[in-house]
Amino acid sequence: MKQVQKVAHLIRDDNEALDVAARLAELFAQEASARDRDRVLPVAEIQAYSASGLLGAIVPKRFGGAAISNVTLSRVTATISEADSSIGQIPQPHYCLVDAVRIVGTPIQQETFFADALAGKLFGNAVSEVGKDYETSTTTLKGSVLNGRKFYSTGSLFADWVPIAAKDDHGKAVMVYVPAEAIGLSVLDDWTGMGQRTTASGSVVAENVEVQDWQVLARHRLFDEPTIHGPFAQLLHTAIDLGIARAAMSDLRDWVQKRARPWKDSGVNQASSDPLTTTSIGRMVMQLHAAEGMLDRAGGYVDEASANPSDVTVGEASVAVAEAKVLATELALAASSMLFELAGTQSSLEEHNLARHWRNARTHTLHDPVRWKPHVVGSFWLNNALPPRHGSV
Amino acid sequence: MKQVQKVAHLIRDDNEALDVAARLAELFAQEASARDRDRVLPVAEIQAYSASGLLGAIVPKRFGGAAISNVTLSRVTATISEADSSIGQIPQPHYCLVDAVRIVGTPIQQETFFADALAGKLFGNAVSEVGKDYETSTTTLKGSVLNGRKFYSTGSLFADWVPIAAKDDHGKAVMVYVPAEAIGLSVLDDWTGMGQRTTASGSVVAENVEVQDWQVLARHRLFDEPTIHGPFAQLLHTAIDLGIARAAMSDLRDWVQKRARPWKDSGVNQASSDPLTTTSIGRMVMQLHAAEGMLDRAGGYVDEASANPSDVTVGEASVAVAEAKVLATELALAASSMLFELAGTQSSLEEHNLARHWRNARTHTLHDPVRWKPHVVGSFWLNNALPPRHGSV
Amino acid sequence: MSKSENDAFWLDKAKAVGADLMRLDARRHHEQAPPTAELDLLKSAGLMSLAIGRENGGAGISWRTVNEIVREITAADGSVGVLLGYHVISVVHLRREDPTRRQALEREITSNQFFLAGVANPRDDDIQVEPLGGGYIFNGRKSFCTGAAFADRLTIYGRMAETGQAALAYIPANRAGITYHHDWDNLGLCRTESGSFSVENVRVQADELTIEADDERTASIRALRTPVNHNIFTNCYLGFALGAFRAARKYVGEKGQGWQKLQPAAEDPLIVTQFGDIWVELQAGIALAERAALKVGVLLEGYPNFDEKQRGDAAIDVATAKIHASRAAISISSKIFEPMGARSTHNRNAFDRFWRDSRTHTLHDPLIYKVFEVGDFALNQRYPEVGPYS
Amino acid sequence: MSKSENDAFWLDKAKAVGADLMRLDARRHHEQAPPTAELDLLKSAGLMSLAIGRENGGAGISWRTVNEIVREITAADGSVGVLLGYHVISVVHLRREDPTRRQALEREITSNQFFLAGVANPRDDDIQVEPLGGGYIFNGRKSFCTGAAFADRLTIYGRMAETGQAALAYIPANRAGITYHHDWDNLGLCRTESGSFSVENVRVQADELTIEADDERTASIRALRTPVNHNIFTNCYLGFALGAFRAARKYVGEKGQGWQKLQPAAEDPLIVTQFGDIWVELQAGIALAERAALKVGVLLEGYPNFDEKQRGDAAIDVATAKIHASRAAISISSKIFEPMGARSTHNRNAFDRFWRDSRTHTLHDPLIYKVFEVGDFALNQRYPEVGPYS
Repeated sequence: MKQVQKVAHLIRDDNEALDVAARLAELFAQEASARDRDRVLPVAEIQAYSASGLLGAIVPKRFGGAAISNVTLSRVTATISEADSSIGQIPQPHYCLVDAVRIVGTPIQQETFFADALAGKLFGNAVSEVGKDYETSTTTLKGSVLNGRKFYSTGSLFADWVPIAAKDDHGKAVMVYVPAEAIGLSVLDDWTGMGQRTTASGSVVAENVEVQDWQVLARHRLFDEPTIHGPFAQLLHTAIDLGIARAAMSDLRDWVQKRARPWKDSGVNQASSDPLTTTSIGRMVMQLHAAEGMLDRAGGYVDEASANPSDVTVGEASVAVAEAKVLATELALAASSMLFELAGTQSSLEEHNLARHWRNARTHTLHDPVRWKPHVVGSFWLNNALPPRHGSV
Repeated sequence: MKQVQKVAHLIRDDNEALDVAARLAELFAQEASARDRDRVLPVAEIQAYSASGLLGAIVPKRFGGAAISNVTLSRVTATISEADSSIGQIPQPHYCLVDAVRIVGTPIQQETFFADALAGKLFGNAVSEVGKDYETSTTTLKGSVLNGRKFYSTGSLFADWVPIAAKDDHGKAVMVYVPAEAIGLSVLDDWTGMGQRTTASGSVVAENVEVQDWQVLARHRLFDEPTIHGPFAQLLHTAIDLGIARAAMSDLRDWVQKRARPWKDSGVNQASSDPLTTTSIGRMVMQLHAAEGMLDRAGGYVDEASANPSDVTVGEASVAVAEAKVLATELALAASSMLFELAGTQSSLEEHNLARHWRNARTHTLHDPVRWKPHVVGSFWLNNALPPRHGSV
Repeated sequence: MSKSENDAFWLDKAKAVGADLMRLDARRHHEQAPPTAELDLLKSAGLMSLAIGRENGGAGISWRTVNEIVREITAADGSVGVLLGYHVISVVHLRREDPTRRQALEREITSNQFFLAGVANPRDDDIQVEPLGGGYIFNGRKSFCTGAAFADRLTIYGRMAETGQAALAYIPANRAGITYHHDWDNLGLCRTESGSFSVENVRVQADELTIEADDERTASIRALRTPVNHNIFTNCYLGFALGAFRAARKYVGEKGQGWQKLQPAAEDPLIVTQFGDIWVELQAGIALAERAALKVGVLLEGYPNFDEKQRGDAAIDVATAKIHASRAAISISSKIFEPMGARSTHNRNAFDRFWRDSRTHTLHDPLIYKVFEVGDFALNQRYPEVGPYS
Repeated sequence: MSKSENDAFWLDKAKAVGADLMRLDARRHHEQAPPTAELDLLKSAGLMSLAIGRENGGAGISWRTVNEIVREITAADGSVGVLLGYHVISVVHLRREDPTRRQALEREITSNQFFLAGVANPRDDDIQVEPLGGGYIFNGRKSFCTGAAFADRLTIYGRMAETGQAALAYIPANRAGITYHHDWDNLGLCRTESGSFSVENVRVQADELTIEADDERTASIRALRTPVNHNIFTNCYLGFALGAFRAARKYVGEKGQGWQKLQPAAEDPLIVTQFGDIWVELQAGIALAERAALKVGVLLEGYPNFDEKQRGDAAIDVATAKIHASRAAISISSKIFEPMGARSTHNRNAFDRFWRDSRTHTLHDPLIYKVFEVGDFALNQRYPEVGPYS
């Protein structure tokens, strides 16, 4: 079994998690723009995140964790994402795959992985394959040997554990938790998306990686049975979008207060007093507060489904998360574009790098298509139809 | 002093208020469409409302009331308004002018009016004048004699007390609580708005009405000092809009499930399975849940400002209510119009009277102009500017 | 694009009729009484022969100006504009007749200023036609018969009981056996009497009937239907929006209230920008509708010879304009209240008529499937198939 | 409206240039290198004399087709289209010169296919002109000098130090004393080099200088400015949107993924309706822009004789189109990603260029004040006053 070497602070409860996130956010915000511009990976920042104990804060209490609620975890994610949305996204797979251990992990998996999470170890992920879906995936676990090639593997470059989705000898979906230093495992720094540039979402290649039985998690059970795995993942994505929206609006406030020039016909001597400007801003502020409320509401449903999983509670959680996701998506896109309109011509200078909010929003909100989410919401409200169970709702 | 003759049930707490409202709503919904169509005033319904004890539920505990929260009162109002938005609006001035007694009433006013509210007596209102504003108002209290003409006096036709806004001998704004049977007071059934048709929002005429000192409330203090009078009134208006939106969506659900025909090109055999329909509905459901969250949020701010009134808490409450109002307004208008698009051609037959939701929404949302609300919200967020203090925010 | 003198002359004439219509009491819009006085105004201005060529005594104006006139009349009076629109549609579809008969009918319309109503709801199919003697006999019932109750001539669409062929009768509206049920009771277009009627053993002479053959002319007439009809509908929707806009402009100028101490209302910056947004939405609709009318005009000039590309391009332009106009009409007719304020809801103003009319007619066929149709062209470069709604 | 043969010829030619531009690597859009190869493509097709009459060797096409060509080139390459647009603007404003000199300059442009850049940001006012000998001397610095770094001829706007009159020099771009700072580093239009330049003791001959007099021609030229410039800008915005739409259509057809098992992506009903909505928004912009171009064309033909009503109507139509096009460009260039999906964000595609270009140029002047301007016309029937942005 792997030796635990890292040491992290132990977070005791939800309030502490929020405080820690706020402190980290202050730190992460400072160089976020520069990291994005120069595509510098946030190495020290992820170390700080790891040391803060946030990676272990969802571990169940009987394993020594704080078992913070999903409402809290989504707020933590939004706070971090406001400071640097790439850093907000890096631990998203971590939380999903640590929570998966809670749901379907074996006793030995729970003991090992929870201890590692509490120690500040990061779990990455390797699921997507170019041009393939779940059924056509070519990543296989034959006996004890794993082979495959994944891309968009957010966080894996920093990870201590790289959970890799594969099919086993029986054709069942499994998740193989591979240590980063395993022989045959390569993690490539080849992510070149136009936004979320420093998420280290590169490729993962497994060539004849030797695996032991205890490393194999019964992934199929996460979807065969009603579990929060899908809505949980989407909840955190929603929080990231909300964080991006907040970041854009925070820059908007700074610019309008300090830099924007009043328009010659406005009859006011400060851009921030122009009612046509404040009206546009006010509309976005309402959307922001609505989206925040919807994120909390969705977190509450996920908490309920986590405590009492059933077809109905999990379905309701998926629907509530889908609702929040659509609002957060639209707000993030609108705020990051409107920012320029109110901040004025100078805001388009590359030196200010304000476009990163739009690039981040546009890239991250495509993670799964929003276009079918209103259908899922409408079908549930109208026909009581439960949504399909997979990672995208 | 006036004799209390009515007897009403005594509501004990917030939960009971919500239960009572739900029961009343079921009753009120049955003939709502017919009352609107034939412009039949809801006489029996207002009697039932009065007997239920809801009129006294906001009375402070030391006067024997349940002092239900503003969150609860706004939910009660939304529930009643969903059933019949005219009935939802009729007691809106009642709550405002009973709460005004709590804020600036004299001991004798508090004792008398709270007892009456608990007994199920209804307070109307008479504030607006045609083509006049606060400064040009011609309603005067000279010595003990009141004269003036008001319109849009919602609820006064049913009222036991008609509070009338006037200027006293010193030019100060006062509210004179006149008994409905007072000599010289006429309440006219002349309201002909295109929506909210059965709110009995007619004219009130006072001709040499004799008044005693104790009936005169120091209205100016409601705005000179920081009080929740403005945001409280707007909170209830918001709840009415939300109720209208819910009513429209409830009819939408019925129609799409039971009556709408699938479109020939849809490839489905039930309109309710058409993804283009469910997608449109889903978008509105999200807005509904967001608006509900925003109403609760606003109610929370009003509760806080009510407990700890100050420039800041009252300003924050005004802003939060303005945010909720804009979302509820837009949803009520969108839902009541989209209803037809998804329900199909038959829905436009007058016999179904589905247009009442749009007429109600369009009429009620004009009560105070929404167009400056985003400015109020934006100015506060951007410049920390507190909103002006009056009944419209 | 500049207009010919003749087109300008007719447009001015129509605007004068519109001004006369506006002078009538707004409250009549909610009444169910037939718009006899209004139709008389149109007839005495000669508007029944708008879509007829000069050679047959008609206005001889471009299809684009015909549409503009429908829009103007609709802006003045929604029900009357829609009636004129349907009349124009009936006139255009007389192209189904052979040239000699078409000429005779057009001259008859011109000289008598006949008002036509057509009865052909493609989703119903419930009038049976049987031969009797040298003529035919019609039996059945129809709904949504806009204007039929006060038309001079009716086009009735039926189906031959034996062969299943479509058969169109063009007959006087007072022919024995026709009963109007006066059951139109919808939220908008109150005075169009778009209710149902029934025909009981109605006799139609052989020379009053056209049986659709499987020939080029029938195919061309079918291909014309949606572009022509929806182009007119689009201009009705824009007429509702234009009427709403003008009513709001007038009201705000005369009675509007600015926020707080901002006076006059017309200088409240948020009222001004609300009007700016309404203007952009309205003008985009008009620009699209005019562009579509030019393309439909090409089809009408070419009839019966136009190709699939011409028809497809026209159909897409018409559908694009109809989508925008539907949304604009519903949105503008509701938005106007916001700058006007609470007092504008008094029933004496009847300002809800624009929304009621828009909301009623835009239900003709589902908007989202028009978006789908246009999207299928935009993405897959497929023209819509010729059908009753496409 | 049908096009003349000559207009159609030039449009086809421009589309061929557009196709050539599209064959270049998309990633070049993010580079700061000058678009030399691209401008050469335009020059060898003769596009530098688009807006010049046939009598002076130019294309002699309508103003509407000039605009359509700017739109097409912008759809193919945002920076290049904007450069062409500014060039056209500079050419149009040569109308300030007396007829003989204008003819000579236009012929020079035609025969040499000179690329012009104009330097006149109305919010700056920082180039001073002083007489020296028989000529003049220019000193100062300007920002937002789109294309100046690789122009053949420059129009430099300065102010006479003594009289305060505006003075325009039209000179070769390599005149001694002109320094380009190559400091354009903005989020979009990367290859337009819209940075700053300075002039240090630049000598201008008397016959190279036009001093604005207080006469009718100057007033007319000033009145033309916003309608002409904003009409071109509008078509640049529509070009960004059109480019985005076309790129998305191609990508979805080739690589799109439908939801769940829906394949191909182009049959996913929600993808199809997304394209339908994009199409309606785009076409409304195009229809408004073309309508505006017809009105501006009237001004250009009438120059210097047009009246306030003609100018006002043109200005309002242009502003209306610009508002819609600004919103459409920003919205469409962002929406296209949704049907394309996550993988489309790979930097190799550079699909963000349409949004970057839109977002950058639409900041030229604040949109909401255009809405105010249009609203002031819609509500109060006031035409915008002639000014640098209106």
